[in-house]
Amino acid sequence: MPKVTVDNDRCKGCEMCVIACPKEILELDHSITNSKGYHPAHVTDAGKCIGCGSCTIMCPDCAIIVEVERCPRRYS
Amino acid sequence: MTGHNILLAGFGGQGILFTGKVIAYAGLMEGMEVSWLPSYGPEMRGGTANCSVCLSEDPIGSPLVTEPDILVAMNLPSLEKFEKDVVPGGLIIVDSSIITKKVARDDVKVIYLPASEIAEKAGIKGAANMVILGKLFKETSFCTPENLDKGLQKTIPAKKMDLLDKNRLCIRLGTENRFQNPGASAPGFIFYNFDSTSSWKDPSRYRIPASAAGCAPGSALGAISP
Amino acid sequence: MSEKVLMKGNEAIAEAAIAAGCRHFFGYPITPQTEVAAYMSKRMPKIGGVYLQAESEVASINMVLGAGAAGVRVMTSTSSPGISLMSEGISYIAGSDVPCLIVNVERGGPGLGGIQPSQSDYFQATRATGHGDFHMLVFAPSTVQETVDLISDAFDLGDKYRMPTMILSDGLLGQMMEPVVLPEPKDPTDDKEWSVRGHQGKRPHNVVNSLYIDPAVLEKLNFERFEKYEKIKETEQRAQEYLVDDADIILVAFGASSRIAHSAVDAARKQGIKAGLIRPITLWPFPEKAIEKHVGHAKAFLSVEMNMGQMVEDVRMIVARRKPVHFYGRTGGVVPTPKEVLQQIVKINGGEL
Amino acid sequence: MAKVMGERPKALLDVPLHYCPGCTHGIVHRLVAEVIDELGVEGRATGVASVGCSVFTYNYFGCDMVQAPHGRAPAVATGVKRARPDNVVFTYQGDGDLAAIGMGETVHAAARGENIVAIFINNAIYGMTGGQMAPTTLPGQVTQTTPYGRDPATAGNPIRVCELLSTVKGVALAQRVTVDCPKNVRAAKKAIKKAFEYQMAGKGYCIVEVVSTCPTNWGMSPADSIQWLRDNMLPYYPLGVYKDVGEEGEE
Repeated sequence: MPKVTVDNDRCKGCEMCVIACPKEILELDHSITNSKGYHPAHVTDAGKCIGCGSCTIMCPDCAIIVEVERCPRRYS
Repeated sequence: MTGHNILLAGFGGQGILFTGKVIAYAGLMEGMEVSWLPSYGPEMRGGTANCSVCLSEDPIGSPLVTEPDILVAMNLPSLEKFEKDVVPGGLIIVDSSIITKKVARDDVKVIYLPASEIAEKAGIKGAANMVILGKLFKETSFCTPENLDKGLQKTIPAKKMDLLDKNRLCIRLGTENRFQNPGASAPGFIFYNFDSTSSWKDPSRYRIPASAAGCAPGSALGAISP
Repeated sequence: MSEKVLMKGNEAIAEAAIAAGCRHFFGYPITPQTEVAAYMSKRMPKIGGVYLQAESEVASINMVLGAGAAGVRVMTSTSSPGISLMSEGISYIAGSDVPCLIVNVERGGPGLGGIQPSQSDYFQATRATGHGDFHMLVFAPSTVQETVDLISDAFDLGDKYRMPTMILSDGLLGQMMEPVVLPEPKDPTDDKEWSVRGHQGKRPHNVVNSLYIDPAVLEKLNFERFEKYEKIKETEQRAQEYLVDDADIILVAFGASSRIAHSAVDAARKQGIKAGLIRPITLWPFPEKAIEKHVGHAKAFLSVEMNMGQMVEDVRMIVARRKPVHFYGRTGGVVPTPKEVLQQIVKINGGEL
Repeated sequence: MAKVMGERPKALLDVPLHYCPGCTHGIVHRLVAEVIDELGVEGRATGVASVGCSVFTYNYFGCDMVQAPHGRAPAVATGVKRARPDNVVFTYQGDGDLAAIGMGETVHAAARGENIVAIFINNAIYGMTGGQMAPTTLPGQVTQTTPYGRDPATAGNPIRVCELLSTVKGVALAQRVTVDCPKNVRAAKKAIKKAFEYQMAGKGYCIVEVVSTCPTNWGMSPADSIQWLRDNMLPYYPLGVYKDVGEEGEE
């Protein structure tokens, strides 16, 4: 199962990953406010993640990494 | 040897700056302090060209000659503009083929030399500047003949070295006394009544090197100036 | 030692820079300095150097910034209006501590002004070449030979202090020919460890920059730069004194006008007037010490300039009302004559001024 | 876990970016850094930062950096490249820097075929100074200095930089990309990589124009900005390759 890790300190809560996620399993975690005052993104249903990497590709702050068994072909 | 403040003036294409450079280089060869300063800017392309040359035993102050002891005038506007600036007792050399007007002052020595015609008759049109240089050299002995020739060689660009002998010839023509009228009226006033029919125009009489004699009339020696 | 040759001031500037190891020239044509660029365009390709005619003075000074930041000896040359255009880049260069050589072959101003010799960029060179607190080392040669000699020093000192240096010449010195002996070629070391040239994975990245958002940081850097300037003021002042030890009237003049002042001093001496000349060779730092040394015995000072009175302010600052400081200048491209200057000396001597 | 996606490229220093949330500068920074990593040129790369939001790029890229005066990055890059021809030199410029104050330097660096890469961020607005009209601001677009919308009759028309530069001999690559979705981000990276490769092959001036967003000064959320970009920017600034000299180079 792919694993999505958000760096809560670097995330600015811009939601670029949220709109990019084809499975719509990312949203801002309003229970957390980071040191810069942002609510970082988090995965709502890890089981649905297909490991496509869209979230990390669209992240302007290098705040998301996605670990997968095998890299999707599209991600070069 | 004393120094000279020389002003050469005329119009573009007459080799004014080139002549000044030869004088400056000859002075350098002579071991003098020298400076050469051209007029620059649009006037170079329009009408007048002039240059200041200082030769001195001492370091040169202002390189801009405002009170020349030698004025070379190669066109009328230059003569009219600078005649009054020449120091009393100074020398004015006028190219009388181009300037028919006479110098009004009587406290300077004036040489009327039909330099353009001399050069043209010798088949080296446009080398009036070198004829005048020969005269200036003859009158002032500002350097040795050897150093004058060295100055000439230093100044002619390598690409135009084939014109060296023609320039030498014109300088020599300028030094010839026969081109001046010894019976000039005013004291220190030398006037040459140039007679276009006189036999001097035969170049062979002046041991002109073959290279020069063979050169077609109108060959642009004046274009030597860099 | 090489042969004495007759060289135009502008061409000598170029050849001297090459001898000093400069292989990068960026410029834009403007009278009366164009011969520098023309000479460089001829020579650089033959010695593996870079000559580039930029699209403007604005571009050329920024190319200088780039090449200087990359650690090479680099220069540009222009004339007065061009320096105005370059002033932005010069400020950035100073703020980034990048050494380079800027040559100003001055012409008359303001505006498009004229093309004849002038010294009206003294303030611009020594006070306010661009925005912000900074200085350049400014050298004012008075002969073609001295121009050649100072260019080598300007490059060396620019590298030593990591700052822009300027040769303040003018149309007269640029256009005139005088005998020069060119210096032996130098091969400066290419080892500026602060420069950008690719870190090769061996060090953290270098940043050549003049932006400091934090006022405290910027202030500290400016303080440090001015400490350096103070050191330079102490060690790099240069002036030539001529007949000043017994002089009653001391002329102060730099560059082309110093030559005229020199002639005027000689003429005054012939009349029995004890005149002398202090010739600043560095305009920044201004040779305060040379002036101060003679305030005691001089009866009056006369600043001779080709402008409406710029350096005279520095002279007055040092003399500080202890002695009268007079000014004589011509402007707009008119070069004063020794006779005019002599008249001033005579008037001062006779108490008329 | 065999593969990790989204790890910070080595050429992008591990410092927080100062950009506003959702600003696409961050994406482009990462792409440039990834290309530098993939080509293995960080050790011989020099970047030139411009003036505007991207001025601080010198804090982010791991290669040597110079910060240029406003608009002068192409001239500064020219100086660096001529002094160190073996260096891989790129500028990173916004639209105000490149297309307004620096248009002269840009066109002439291009015409010289200067071997540099320009990464050009077009977001139709001045960001750093708080949202004024840029040379690329669209007709009718409201900015701080076009409060009634840009009226071309008085404020002029937006400049299409890639189209303009495509006519200039000396340009090896002029390509417009965007980073609104993962697919386009991948395409953008490909273009940037090609530009760097062209420089290394000595082909000439390369510009990659990235149609970008400015959520803060557009006054929209990052998500809405992306949609606005698609609806308004891309019709005026069509994506595509405007010039590519290809393998053979220019005739």
